[in-house]
Parts: sequence; C-alpha cells; structure tokens
Amino acid sequence: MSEKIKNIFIRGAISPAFIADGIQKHQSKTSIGGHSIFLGQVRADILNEKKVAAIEYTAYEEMALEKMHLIREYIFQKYPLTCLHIYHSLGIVEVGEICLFVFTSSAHRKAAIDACEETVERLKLELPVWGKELFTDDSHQWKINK
Amino acid sequence: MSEKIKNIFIRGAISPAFIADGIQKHQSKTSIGGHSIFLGQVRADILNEKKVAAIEYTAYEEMALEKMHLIREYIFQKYPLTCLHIYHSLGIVEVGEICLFVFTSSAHRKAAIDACEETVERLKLELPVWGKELFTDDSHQWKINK
Amino acid sequence: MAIKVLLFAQLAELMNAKELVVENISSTNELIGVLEQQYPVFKGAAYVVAVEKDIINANTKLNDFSTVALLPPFSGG
Amino acid sequence: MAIKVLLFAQLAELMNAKELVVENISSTNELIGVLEQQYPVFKGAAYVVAVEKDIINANTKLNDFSTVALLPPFSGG
Repeated sequence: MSEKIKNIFIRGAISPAFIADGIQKHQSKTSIGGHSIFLGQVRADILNEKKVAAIEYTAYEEMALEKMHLIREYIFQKYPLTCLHIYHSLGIVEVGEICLFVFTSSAHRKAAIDACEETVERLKLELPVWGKELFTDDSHQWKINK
Repeated sequence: MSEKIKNIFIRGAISPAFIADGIQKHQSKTSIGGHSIFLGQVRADILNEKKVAAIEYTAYEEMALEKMHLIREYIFQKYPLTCLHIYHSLGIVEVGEICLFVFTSSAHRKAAIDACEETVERLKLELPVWGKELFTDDSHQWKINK
Repeated sequence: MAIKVLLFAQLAELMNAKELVVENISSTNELIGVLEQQYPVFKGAAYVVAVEKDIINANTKLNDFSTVALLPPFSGG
Repeated sequence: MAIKVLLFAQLAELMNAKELVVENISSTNELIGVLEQQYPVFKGAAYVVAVEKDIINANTKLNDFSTVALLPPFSGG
C-alpha cells in the first residue's frame, strides 16, 4: 500500500451528505462485507461556567499528512482492509457539527471495526492538530485531549 | 431506558441518504462527542463457483424486536450512551447494498465504539433473522454466519 | 390442545409452509417426536425451539394455543 | 546558520507569530536556550520539538535552513 500521501483536511465541518457520498461510492466494491465509521462531533462542553460554541482547528499540515501516511501504512499491514479513509476539519466547526470522519471497510467485520478504532486512537495521539475552544462569550481556551 | 419496543426492520436496502439523515438528526444533540457506526454490506461471495447476487432476509419479527429490546436495555445499562439506533433490512438486498446499520453516540468516544461493536455481535448471535443467498444462476443457499 | 408451530428459513422452505397447527400435544418433546415421525425433514435438521418467543433448553409443557417456533441457525446482519 | 522555527496553537498565540527565523544556532538545545532567554513564554510551556517534521527526543544538530517546529500537546479529533 505505498500510495502517495493523501490529503485528509477539509475546510470547516464535515457534512452528513459528504459521509453519505463516501458510503455510496463503496457500493461498487462488492468484496466489502462491513464498514466501520467513527465520527467526532463538537460537544457543547461547559468549562468554568463558559459554554463551547465552536472549535477552531489548526494543524502543522505537512507533518500531519506524513504521520497520517505512516499510520495508514501500519494499519493496512496489520488488518486485511479494503479501504481506509480519514477526514479532519480545519478552521471553525460549530457545536453539533462533525470534525472527524474515519471510515474503514473489509470483507469481514472484525478487521474494519478494530482498524477504525486503532486509527482513531493513533491519529488523536500522533497528528499535530490543535483545537481552540471558542466560548459563547468570545473568550477561548486550547483544547486538551483525554 | 424502559422505552417501548422499537421497530428495527426496513424493507429492502438501507440507503446512504437514510444514514446521512440519521447523522444529521444528531447534530442538535450537543452533548454528543462521538458516533460509532457499523454498516453491513452484501458481499459478492463465491460459493462452489456460484456468485451471490443478493441476499433475501426474513425474520421472526415479533421475537426479534423483543430480543433487540433486551439487548438495547443491556447496552444502555452497560455504556453511558446518548443514543443507540439499529436498522436491519428485510426482503431482497442486492450485492453492494447495505443491510445493517448500527449507530451509537456518546459524550466520549470509547462508550460509543465499544457499545456499537457489542451490539453488532449480540444481534448477529441473538436475533432470529435469516439470510438466503441468491446466486446469479437463480439457485440459492441459506447463509451461515461465522 | 392445538399448538401453533411457526417455521422459518430452511424449515419453511423444506416444509413449503410457514405455519403448522398440531393437535393433542402437551410438551415440546412430544411435539418434536410427532413432527419427526410425520415429516422426515425434521430429523437431523439444525434448529432451536422457542415457546412464546423464548428459546427453551429443556422439555417444556405446552398449553392450548401455545406458539412454538422452530428456528434454524440465525444468519442476520 | 538561519533556522526556521514554526510555532503552533498556544505558542503561536503567545508569540503572536507563526514563524521565527533564528540565526547562529547549531543544535536544538541551543535554540531552546536562546528562545527561553529572549522570550519568557517558552519557559514552562508544554511542547515537543520536531526537526524536519520528526519529533526528537534528544539534542539534535541543526543545519542551515533547518526547520524546527515547536508543538504544544495535540488536541485533534
């Protein structure tokens, strides 16, 4: 799977229609028996009595794409996948909107499910991406991942 | 979570637009931070040189809905979920089309991911649903789950 | 004593029927014995038995109008 | 020896800059020493250092036109 480096970044939120389109495109791949999808959605967290209105994402894009490429190669070696797609928002994503879309497909469900989870965990740890939590009172705070 | 028994059955394939609609509806639930989705897709398996063209699903519907209700209650007790939706096709689903849609949502990703996987495993084991593999030569065979 | 017997998947296909009504039966073991005697397809067929939508693991008493379902191995999803 | 230093997130905000060019630097430890001396915000700031997009765990020699990135804790996804 030594493909060229793919872009994963999308400006703004990831729309349900974009996700549907991704699913639709896989209907011609008839060796697939299962898809696993993870979606990250911006939560209206309350931090010190301030409410999150949106998250603004920035990234060290070149490095993130290189790291994502290595994660992809690792995941494809570890699991018998047909496909692996990753999309991450940059810029402002409002509360309730989707900022992360990880999509794995395989002949049998176990590979897709495990690969999806491991990809999500690894990209959260390893990609140089930052979320700035924008509060309803116009103040902000840098997000901390658990 | 002692709700009334929900229907899970849909006639024919589950469309990408239906899935997108399900995702869209959750954008107003701003306590959600992650969604996990599993999709079962009909595979063009080759069995004894015959190629699967479609699967026809039947069920003991009343029993399946009761069992699914019990699984739902168990999953909601075990995981801190915001939502859990399950849809399964009945009737004919062509190769490449989607026959199962399991959709979990939670504040933090782990609950949604684990609950989705466990729901899929349990419903495959416990729901009285049968797939009849229809081959391209008009013969058929009853599906065996691994 | 009329027992309603629901058939699914392979069993419905082999019997060319989705439902049977069997008279004078008071337990699941008795029902299975009668079915195997009358219809050879039940011998060696793989299925579990549900009474009123609950799968049973031992001989179970049946009442008039009990519903018994014979369920081949599930293959949903 | 001109080193390009990329800043992100909190560090870019505190410095009000996304990029610095620092002269006469030959290693990452030297670079960090100079930055901490000139800009107090770097003292006690949480970040890892990447040289040419690879995170380093020990002092690393820098060349002319090396690109060093200072990366606060990641919070994507």
